[in-house]
Amino acid sequence: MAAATVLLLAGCGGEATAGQGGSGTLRVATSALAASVDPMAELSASYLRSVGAAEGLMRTRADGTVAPELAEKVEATSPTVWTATLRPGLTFWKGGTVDAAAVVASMERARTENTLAAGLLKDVTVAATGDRTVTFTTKQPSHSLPSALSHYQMVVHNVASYPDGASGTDAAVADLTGPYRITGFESDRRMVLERNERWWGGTPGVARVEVQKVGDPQARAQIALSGQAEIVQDLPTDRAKELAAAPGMSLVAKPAANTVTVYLNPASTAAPALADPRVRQALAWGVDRQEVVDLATNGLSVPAPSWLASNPAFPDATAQGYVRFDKATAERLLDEAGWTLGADGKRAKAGQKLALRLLTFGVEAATGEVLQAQWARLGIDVQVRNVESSLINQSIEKGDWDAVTQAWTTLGDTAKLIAAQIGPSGAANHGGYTDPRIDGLLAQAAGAPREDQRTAAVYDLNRLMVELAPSIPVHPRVLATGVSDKVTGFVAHPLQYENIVQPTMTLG
Amino acid sequence: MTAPVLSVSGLTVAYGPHPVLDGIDLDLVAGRVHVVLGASGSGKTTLLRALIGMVPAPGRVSARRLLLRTAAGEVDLSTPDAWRRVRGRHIGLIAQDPAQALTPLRRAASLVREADRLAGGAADRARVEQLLRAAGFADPGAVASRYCFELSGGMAQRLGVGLAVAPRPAVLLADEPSTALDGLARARLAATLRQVAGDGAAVVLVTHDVALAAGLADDITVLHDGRLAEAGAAAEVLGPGSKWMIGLRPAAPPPAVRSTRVLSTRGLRKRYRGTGPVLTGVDIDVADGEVVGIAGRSGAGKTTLLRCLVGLERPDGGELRIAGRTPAEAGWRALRRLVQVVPQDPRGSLNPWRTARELVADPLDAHRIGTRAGRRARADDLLDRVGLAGLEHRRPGQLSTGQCQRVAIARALALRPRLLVADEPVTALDAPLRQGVLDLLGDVVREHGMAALVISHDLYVLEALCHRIAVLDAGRIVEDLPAAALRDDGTHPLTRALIECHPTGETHVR
Amino acid sequence: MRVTRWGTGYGLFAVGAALVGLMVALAVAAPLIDRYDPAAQGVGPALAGPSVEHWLGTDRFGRDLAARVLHGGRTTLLATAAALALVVSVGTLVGAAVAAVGSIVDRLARRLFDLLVAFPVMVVALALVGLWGPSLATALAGVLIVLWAPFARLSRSLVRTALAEPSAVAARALGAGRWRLLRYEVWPRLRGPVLVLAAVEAAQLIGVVAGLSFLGLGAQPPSAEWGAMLQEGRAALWSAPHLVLAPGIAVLVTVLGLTCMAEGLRDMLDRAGQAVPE
Amino acid sequence: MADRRAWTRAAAVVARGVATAAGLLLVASMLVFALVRAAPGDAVDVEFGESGASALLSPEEEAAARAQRARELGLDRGVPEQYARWLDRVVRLDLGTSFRTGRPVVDELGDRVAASAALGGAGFLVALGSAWLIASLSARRPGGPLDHALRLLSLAATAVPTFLLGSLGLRYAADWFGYPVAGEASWRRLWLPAVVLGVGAMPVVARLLRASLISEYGRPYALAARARGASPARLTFRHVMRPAFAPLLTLAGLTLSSLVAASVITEVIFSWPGVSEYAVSAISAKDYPVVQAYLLLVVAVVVVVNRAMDVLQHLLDPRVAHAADVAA
Repeated sequence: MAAATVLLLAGCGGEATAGQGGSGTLRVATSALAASVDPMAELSASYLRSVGAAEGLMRTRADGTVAPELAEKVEATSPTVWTATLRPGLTFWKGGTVDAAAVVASMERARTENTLAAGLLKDVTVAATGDRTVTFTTKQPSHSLPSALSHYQMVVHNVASYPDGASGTDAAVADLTGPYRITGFESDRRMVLERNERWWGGTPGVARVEVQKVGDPQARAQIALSGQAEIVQDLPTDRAKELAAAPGMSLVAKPAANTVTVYLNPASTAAPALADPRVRQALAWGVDRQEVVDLATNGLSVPAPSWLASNPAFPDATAQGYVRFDKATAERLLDEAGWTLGADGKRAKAGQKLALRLLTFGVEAATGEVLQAQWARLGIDVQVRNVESSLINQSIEKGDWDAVTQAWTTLGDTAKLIAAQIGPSGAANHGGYTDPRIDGLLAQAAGAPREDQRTAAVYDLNRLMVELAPSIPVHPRVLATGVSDKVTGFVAHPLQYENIVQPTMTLG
Repeated sequence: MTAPVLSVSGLTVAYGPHPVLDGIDLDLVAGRVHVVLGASGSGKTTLLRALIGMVPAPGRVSARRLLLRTAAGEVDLSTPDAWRRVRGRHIGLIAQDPAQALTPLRRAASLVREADRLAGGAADRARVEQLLRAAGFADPGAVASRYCFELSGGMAQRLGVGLAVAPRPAVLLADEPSTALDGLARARLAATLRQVAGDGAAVVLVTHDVALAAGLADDITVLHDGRLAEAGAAAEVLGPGSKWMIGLRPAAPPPAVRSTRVLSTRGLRKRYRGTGPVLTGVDIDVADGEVVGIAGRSGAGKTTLLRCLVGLERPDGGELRIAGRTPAEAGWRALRRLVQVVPQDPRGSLNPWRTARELVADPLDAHRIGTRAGRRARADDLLDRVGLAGLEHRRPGQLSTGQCQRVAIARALALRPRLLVADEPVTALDAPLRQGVLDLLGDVVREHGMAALVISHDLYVLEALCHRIAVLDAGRIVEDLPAAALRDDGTHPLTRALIECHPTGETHVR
Repeated sequence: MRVTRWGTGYGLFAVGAALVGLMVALAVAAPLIDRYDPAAQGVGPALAGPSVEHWLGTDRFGRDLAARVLHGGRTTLLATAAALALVVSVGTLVGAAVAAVGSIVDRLARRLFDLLVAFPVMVVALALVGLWGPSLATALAGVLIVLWAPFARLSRSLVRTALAEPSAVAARALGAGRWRLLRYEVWPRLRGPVLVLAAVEAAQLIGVVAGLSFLGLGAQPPSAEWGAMLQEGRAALWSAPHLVLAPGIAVLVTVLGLTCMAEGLRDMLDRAGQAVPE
Repeated sequence: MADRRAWTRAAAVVARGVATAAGLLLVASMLVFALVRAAPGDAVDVEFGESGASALLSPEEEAAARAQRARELGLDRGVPEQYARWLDRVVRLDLGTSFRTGRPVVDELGDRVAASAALGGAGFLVALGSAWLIASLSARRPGGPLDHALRLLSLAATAVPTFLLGSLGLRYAADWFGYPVAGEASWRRLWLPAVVLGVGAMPVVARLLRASLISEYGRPYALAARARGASPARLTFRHVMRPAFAPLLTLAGLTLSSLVAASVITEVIFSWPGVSEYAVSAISAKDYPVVQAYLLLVVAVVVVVNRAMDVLQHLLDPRVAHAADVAA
């Protein structure tokens, strides 16, 4: 469950309308579940969205673009004001009207209760200007507000139902808008939902949803194989063949909108070679991404030549960066940097071996193993250790690291996300890389008046990341979901939490 | 003579290729006590197990005839089922150690009830009480609800005998009942057995104790190596001139006592936590060259006294001097060179991983006396002296119990101590071996002119070795007389009781 | 004839020793036997079954499983042996010291030993590994915190009974000093039972380390360690069972060997009338 | 009368036991706290790592947010102070609230403890039942072919790792009987992990029981009982069984510990909603209150069960108490 570094999701598409309201129970096995029915509790909102309980004003489509959800439309009414118009006749589960005031109250509570929401609403004033209109006023012109509104943490909840001190584990407290309403809740273990007959999109596809947390990936695979659940989320990729061949279900694999990336430390004392951009580039060229994908993800993922490549909204990013496996270039760059091949097949410079320590976490262990073997073929000695995420964070904090794998989300407020990667003091700029071109491009990506200008700036930044090589993109993570043949209408989505309960799904 | 209750002929038992019992014929007659005599290993115990149909697993039993005559008719005992029907009801057993032979976690009444029910009795409350009374418990209520493990030795014996006797079996077997009992208890058992025979049962007593046999037996069968060595009426087998009888040794020669005291205690006291006092003030003196015996029943404090004398236990009070010096003055390490012990359990007291030579040289090594080669030579000399020449490379496991005791004696002599303390030196040995070890002890003491303190519950042993005998009771010396004068001049009740249990003119089996 | 033996202890011990010896010999000789680098990927097709080129098949990265099992044995057995040597020596010494000191120290120590002995090794290891990050070293450290206690408890009680044995009492009465008692009376009575316990605990150690690795909390990939290999293989239990079977059988044979050794020794000690540790 | 003595002795044992147990628990709690707090990283790190808020916040904002969260969780104080506060609450049976769910740990653990206890109890029964069967069959003819065969079976059961047995069992049970791979604790789901647990704990119990039975059958009292005409069944159940079972109780601690250890793996494999499974996830989330409560719970269970076994042994075999009285 600690799998995704950044989790983003959105609910059902604005135009999507559910089917004819079939019957039956949809059984779902997930790797993690909400600990609280309060979407403002830490880490709760994403899980609530994923099971079709919570919705926001906007959502993210499978192609990476954003679309209105509870809002009918969201439009820029002045350079610093966005106006959202709510759908008519929206109600919470318990019958309360979702009007502009309710939305504002939800936003304000989010801002005070949740760090993430506070970050998203920073410098944004929310006001109700009519029954169904809400305005978002920003200090500077902001183009990313719709994307911020599509963030899972921006789900709309009935503030009145969540008084201070209310138990977050009481199903009766929950009051949201989603197509499925929570009727049974056991924190982090089990959830039962029933169809919300008053849902604005029509009658949701199934009558009842039972979500069970199954922590062990192999047990989830077993559940999928034995048909004990209709939707099984987060299946282990190393059982892909078996799962794909299993009767009665299909394995739906989708590259996720986050790129598994090897971050490199130019200031490492143990691996001083990393200070040289040529060495970093050589490492990047020396990765046979297709082989990594085949071996480490059983072919379920795709190569990511650049960091942005896993964001479906930027399709051209797949043509940027390390688009091929180029061992010759890698060797040339290493030779140029002075790390020459010795008789023992290892590269060294001035008597010092070219060696580095690579820390991996969780499912990335396999990727690390393949990288180790591939870089060994270049004559680089890589020591891989699969550790816990907090150990990785700690090593980075102490500066005692050479290379680590992480997978940050690429979908969302792209300018901000990319700034975290390469901007000054970006949260993912572990190596503290700087370049005179960065600031200007970041400002343009966030604030250029025209969308094509902003897009171009993002592409430029992505290209700059290839050149600077602060990190090596490898492949997106895989969202492997087991879907029973009884289920129709399942749409694979690059966001993990869109891959579970969708209102369009019906049981056949 | 009436027809025998149990007829056995051609009884053969084998565990491996060699029979343990070979062609035994036995006729048990009602009203008579039949003693089976034999040294250990002669097959006594196997015979007993065969007579109750409980030869353990790999053993094979065959017999020309195994016939039990009951009031209801003859029973052929050639099948396990037949045995199961007569066991307990028609044939009863008194086990060797009564305390061990009662199911520890059952209450006395419960066992009595069960025995009665198995014998076809009513097994009600009144019956249980009656049986307990018959077993010799004046107050059945006091014993009925107690767990068997809580019973004292005497009570356990009474209950065990009572359980066996209650169904009035036609045949009552008793297995070495004297081994675990002191003299008084043994006498009581003898009386019970006599009475049971008088009531019309055929009693079989298996023992190696000729003294007990002589006092009880109507008929005697002597086993040797699994065969019948001799059988007949008691008077014939144990009559005058019988090869099974030996005379007592003459009392030890007068001492070459010197005036110096090697050991002297005054008011020695000792108690253990949670128990009553064990030693309440022991005064005892041993002069150089003198052999002193300490007699007493089990529990009198003999062993504790010994442990105090050799520094294994620190007395709570009183004075202890060895060669005139207290341990505090001289230190035990020095005093131990003067006092050496021949322990009670020869096999257990020898380290099983070491050879006889190493064991004998041990005290020399510990006190670093002489060269290594010298110590080995001395050890070989000592082994030669105790009759173990050529066995110096054997370990205790490869020596017989008698040989182990000889090693222990040789070891005690290694340091040429001034005082030898022997703790029940022959109790662990079978009767035939005892005399040899006693002779050896007597000889070495005289030869070296050393003093000795011999502790035993067996008056015969003390009389054979000692110049002087002290009687220990309840932690103090109650009598202290020259050995020759004890029987005539001993006045303390315990002394008298001891003498009664060890009548003169009695015998030991060689 | 108190407690009968299950067959001859010696035979069982010999079989166990042979099995363990075989595994150790294979691990020691690994560099001579293997034909591939255990870490080299793509030396064969991925997930191939056993063949002439790859005796035990290959894993998902096309690494030679035979080489990995052999080298895994080095890691597993060496780590186990080192850990065991540590707990045996520390535990035995502490136990003996406590028994020698006696009185209140002894009574308190006994309580502590009893508690630690009953404390689940797995839980301590789990906590340590979970909090400090998974690695073979952490897992072993967790095991070591608890595992010395059985030895301390055993040696404490053995030393005490040994000193109360008639032969030890006799030796003291004869004037034997502390060291002679330890050397001749205590040590022979200590070594057998300690060896039995060591074999039992070695088996447990391997099981726990493999179990932790199985949960992904022990040795981490890509190290060739049996437990880690088992975890990797678990996913392919049906599609490529040889992945689990190779290290699984290695663990099974080693544990079986150690257990047989312990059982055999137990029988032999039992026959010699010595205390047998549980 | 004897009964009352036994109860009095047992009460004395309980009193002594409670005192030592309390002392042990205090020491253990310090160790637990030290162990947990000495580890790198904390719950705030884990939370921020998961939520990804850092991508949206400036470093200063993130630091402030982290400090705020640490304050909420009480992690900003010194470790000794945290310990004192924690201990103060623990003695009032308040184990704190989970960092992750915000629920009281006592509630969180509540029904999980029941699920774990059910699994452990069932596993213990399986172990005891199969051990009794194996031991009594073996002891019937020690050294016989059946004895050897059963011993081999025991050895094999010792050598097969729990996880292998569990994984195989789960797979086939799911395929053949539609065994629910995951779900709530229920009788339908209990039997399989119980068997896996039981099989693992069986060999040790069986060996001890067998030796104990053989030894008791060979004792003079058993012989005497047979000589009085007791049938084999009567001999076993009325004479031998109680003394034979008594030494088994001292083994209970070890059995318990192997059960707890095995249950960590078993609960994970079978997705059994017990404390071990919960602890595994809490540990990786650095959910201190839960981890501490779990470790303390295990210590307490170990201490209490062992003490209880002492008492039970005093009742089942009053000789123990007797011996203790004499020795004291």
